[in-house]
This record gives sequence, C-alpha cells and structure tokens, in this order.
Amino acid sequence: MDTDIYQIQTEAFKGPFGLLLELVEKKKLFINDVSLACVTEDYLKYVNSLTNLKSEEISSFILVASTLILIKSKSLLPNLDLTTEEKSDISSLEERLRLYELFTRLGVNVKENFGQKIIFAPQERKNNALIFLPDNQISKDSMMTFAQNALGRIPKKVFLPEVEVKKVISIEEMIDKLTDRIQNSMKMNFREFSGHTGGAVTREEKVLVIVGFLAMLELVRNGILNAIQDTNSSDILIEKQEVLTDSV
Amino acid sequence: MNIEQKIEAVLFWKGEPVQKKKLADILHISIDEINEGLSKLKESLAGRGIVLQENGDEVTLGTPPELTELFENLQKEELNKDLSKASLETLSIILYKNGATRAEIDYIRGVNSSFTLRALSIRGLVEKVADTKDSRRFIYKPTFDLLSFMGVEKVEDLPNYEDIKNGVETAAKNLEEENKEIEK
Amino acid sequence: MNIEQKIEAVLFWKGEPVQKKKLADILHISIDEINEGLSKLKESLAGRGIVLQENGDEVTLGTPPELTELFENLQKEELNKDLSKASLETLSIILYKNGATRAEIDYIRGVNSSFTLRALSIRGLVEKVADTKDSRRFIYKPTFDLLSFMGVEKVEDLPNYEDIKNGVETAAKNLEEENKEIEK
Repeated sequence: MDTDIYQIQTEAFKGPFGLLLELVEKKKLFINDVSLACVTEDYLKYVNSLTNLKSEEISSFILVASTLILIKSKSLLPNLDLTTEEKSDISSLEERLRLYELFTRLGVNVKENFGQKIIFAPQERKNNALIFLPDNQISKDSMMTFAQNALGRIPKKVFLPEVEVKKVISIEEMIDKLTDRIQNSMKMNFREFSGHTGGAVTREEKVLVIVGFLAMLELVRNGILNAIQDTNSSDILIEKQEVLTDSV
Repeated sequence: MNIEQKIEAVLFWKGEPVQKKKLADILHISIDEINEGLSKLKESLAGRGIVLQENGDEVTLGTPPELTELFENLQKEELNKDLSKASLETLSIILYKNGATRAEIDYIRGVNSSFTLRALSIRGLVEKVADTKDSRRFIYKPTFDLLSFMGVEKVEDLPNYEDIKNGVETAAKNLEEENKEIEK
Repeated sequence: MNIEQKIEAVLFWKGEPVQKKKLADILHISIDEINEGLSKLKESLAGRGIVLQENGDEVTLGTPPELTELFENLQKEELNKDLSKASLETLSIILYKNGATRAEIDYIRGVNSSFTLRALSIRGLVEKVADTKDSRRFIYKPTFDLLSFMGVEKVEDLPNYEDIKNGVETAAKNLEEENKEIEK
C-alpha cells in the first residue's frame, strides 16, 4: 500500500490531469494501468482535501478519481468483470493523460517563447482624406437590435453544464454497483486471487482498500451535490450560442 | 541585422514619411550611416514590390507607381463594400455607450475588435480620441456625421437608450474584475 | 512587374492579413499562381527588413522578430505577456494542433475551457471560425497576433512542431472517436 501522502500545493491550481501526471511522474512511471493503480490512493487523498476549490473543478477531479478506483479495483481483484463502458473509461483516461502530457510538454515552448521575440504588424495607416461613407444597414432600429443582441450574448455565469452534473450524479450509481460486485466477488472462490500487488496481503484486506477508496469518493461526491444545490456558489461560464461574430 | 534592413523595418512599420534625423535617433546611428543605408536599401528594392520615396529630408516606403490604378480601384471597392455584421455590432456598442475603449468593446463582443475598429475609422463612422482620464488609452466615439446620418441629434435620442446603455455599462464594469480573475 | 512584386505591393498597401483568395481576385490570377508567388516572395524577403507571415489561408507582412526590442520601445501600448496555466495549456493545444474544437480542448485538458477560450479570444490570441470541413462545428485557431507573440512566421516554425506532429496526429485520431462519445 502506498503510504507517502501527496503534499498539496496551493499556490497554483492543477487540473485533474495535471495532478495525475505529476503523481505518475513523481514515481518515475510511464502512463499505463499499472502506474495509474499505483497513484490512486494519493490522488484520492488529494481530491478529498480540495474543499476550497470551485465545484466545477472538483467534479472533474471526481470523474478521474472514479476511473482510478476502477483501475485499482481491477488490479486488486483481477477477476472483477468490467463493463464495456468501464473499459473504455479506463483506456480513455490513459489516452487523455498521454495527450495532456504531450501538450504540457509542448506548452513549455509556448511559455518560454511567448513575448520574447515579437513580429509587429505595421501601424495603422493614417488616412488624411476626410471622408464619410455610411452604409444603408445603419439605422436607429438596426443599431438598437445589434446592441441588444451583443448584450444578450455575453455569457452568464451558471452552474455545471448539464452533462457534467449527470456524470457526477451517476458516480453514486457506479459506487453502488462496484460495492455490490466487490462484495459478491468476496463470496466467490478464486484460485488466482493472489494478485500482483503484494503477496502477503489477504483478499479481505484488498477489498477493504477498495471499499475505503469508494467511501472517500462518496465523501467528495456529497460535497459536490451540496454545492449543486447551493446556487450561490455558481461559478462556470457557458456559451449561450455558437455564433460567428467576427467575420469582418 | 544590418542598417539597411533596420531602416526598411522601421519605415515599413511607420507607414508614413519619417525624417532622416528621426531615423538616426531611433537606430542610434549617424545621419551619414542613415544615408548610406538608404542608398543600399534603394538598390535592394529595385525589382521589388515596394519603393523607397525621398522628399527633402523625409523618406517613406510606398507602392510602385505602375500599380497606382490598381490601388485606386481597390480603395474605392473597399470603401463601398457593405459593412460586416461585426462592424455593425461594434458600431452599435460605441453608439449606445457613447464612446468606448477597445477593451470594453472586445469584452462585450467576446472577440478582439481591432480590425473592425480600423474599418469603421476609415469610413469616418467613428473617431479615435485620447481618453481624458488616462492619456495612454483611446476611446472610440461616434462621429457627428454618423449621428446626423441616423437622424438623431445626440445618442440619447436613440431608441431604448437608457436600458441598453445601462446594460452596456454594467458589462463594461464587469470587465476588469473578470479579467483579473481569469488571469489569476 | 511580376506576380511576386505585385503580391508584395498589395500586402504592403493593405497592412493587415489578406486571404490568398482575395489576392487572387485582386490580381486576376489563380490561387496556384498566388502560392507560387508567395513562396518566391518569401525567398526574396530573406535578409530583408520585412517578414512574410502565413496563417491558414491568410498572409500578411510584419517586422523581423530580431528587432523586437526596437519596436517594443517605439510602440507605446503596453503588451500583455502574462499567460495563466490554463491559458498556456489551451494555447499549446491550439498552436500545435493548428486549430482545435472546444470539445477537443476540454477533452485533453479534462476541464471546461470556455472561460479561458473567451479570455483568449478577447485578447486576440485565438479566433473562433466555422470548420471548413463541417460548418456546424467551430474551431479555435491561432491568430496572427499569437504567431507574432511566438515570433514565428507560421505554425510549422514552432519549436518541436515537426517532431511532435506524428504523435499529435495519432492522438488526434483516437480523440475524434472519443469525442463522438462525449458529444452524445
């Protein structure tokens, strides 16, 4: 069992992948299911400590955490059958983490070069000829409509996008199902149960580990659901409509 | 980078006649060096699409005389082209706010408006004036010609003026706070 | 006067990004001839005081990145060179993928990026345009300003761009399939 607790860095916000990547890299591991299983506990501890973050940010951490628990459960209980959706969640997490790693690495170039060498566009050409060229599209009414539309498009701060809320809520279902299945698997007899994560650990202990993780996740999830009900903590921006507005 | 190249870059960037003495100041070199650089530049521009024009002690870059007609037509075409939606929207914000900074317009529109503002200035619909409160900032104001074209004496005569003005002002006020938050 | 010279003259006269198609219209020639002229122009500009920038189907002229300090002093407007971590991640994706949808960016970052994208659009570093392949979709692409701040003439000149291209493309393919699921 991993015991070193991840030290929380409060000075800069790390996204859910930033944190995960850091944990994996700290252990000098490559991104795969084995390394992800290794860092599950640290990750959960960190997420559980995120009380002052915005709800939307926490929810993205939870989604990652729930997938990590799946990975961990599978590594501890190899005969645990994962659904197609769960399997795709796992491979998707690995893929996304690799992409995130790639673009973070490339982002170092952006950070180092941004604003160091600049290409300047020429200054606005002065137009000395005094001209006035209106357009028949300009009228009192059209200007009113354009201004109203522009104001209407400013994004309002609203809470979580619906999809995310649905996903977060469905974690409850996932936790229930997984707990069920783990308890069932305890009742069954397996030959190959001595997993690859440590010989001396008994099956009961492994199950306890997973149930402990699930309980941690449940705690965080409850925090999120409370936040959803509290509309005052709204803090996300949704684009009202996707419209092209700057074709000059 | 040699002097000739530097002179070309400065003249290109300025886009208007520059005194040779001014060039010497900008590049921290002597007038003699400027003159030498200019004659080299003149040579390398032979057979190019840009020409060096000298007038007394002023120099500037321009387009080749052979293309004068092309640019006259282009100018006409550009000025008579219908205004884009982006331009009309930008204009409406400037009208209802009765003068707005570029940052305010960008914030309300959610996009960068520099090219749009340029297009509106060229057609004499808005004018850029220095902000009396902060001389480094500029404010885009509706021109008198625009108001009279619309048949209003002052912006307050625009339909639904109070409501929309309040909306625009509130949005403009949120600008600074939100920007601080984003770039935390 | 050859095509290359004419293109240079038009770009100089315009002083802002011009679509290649527009160039072809102005000069009454084909896009192929424009492309050929542009690559010749690029060659002749080597060692000159002006650079040719390309971004998608647009081109424009600018000052050489070597003269950054000179022009930074000449221009009075203060430049914002700060990038938050969120902005950095988002710009890295948009630059190295040379344009990405919001779903793709959210997918890679694991968080909602609309706030960051709006801030970057307002700063004029990215631009939302309709996808040429699927007009119902929108793509956030790098602007000339972004390329300028990175000091490159085109995205392909970014450090590590070629090395990484393959990795990005394989990843992008997987991504697309995943995205179909996300958007469901």
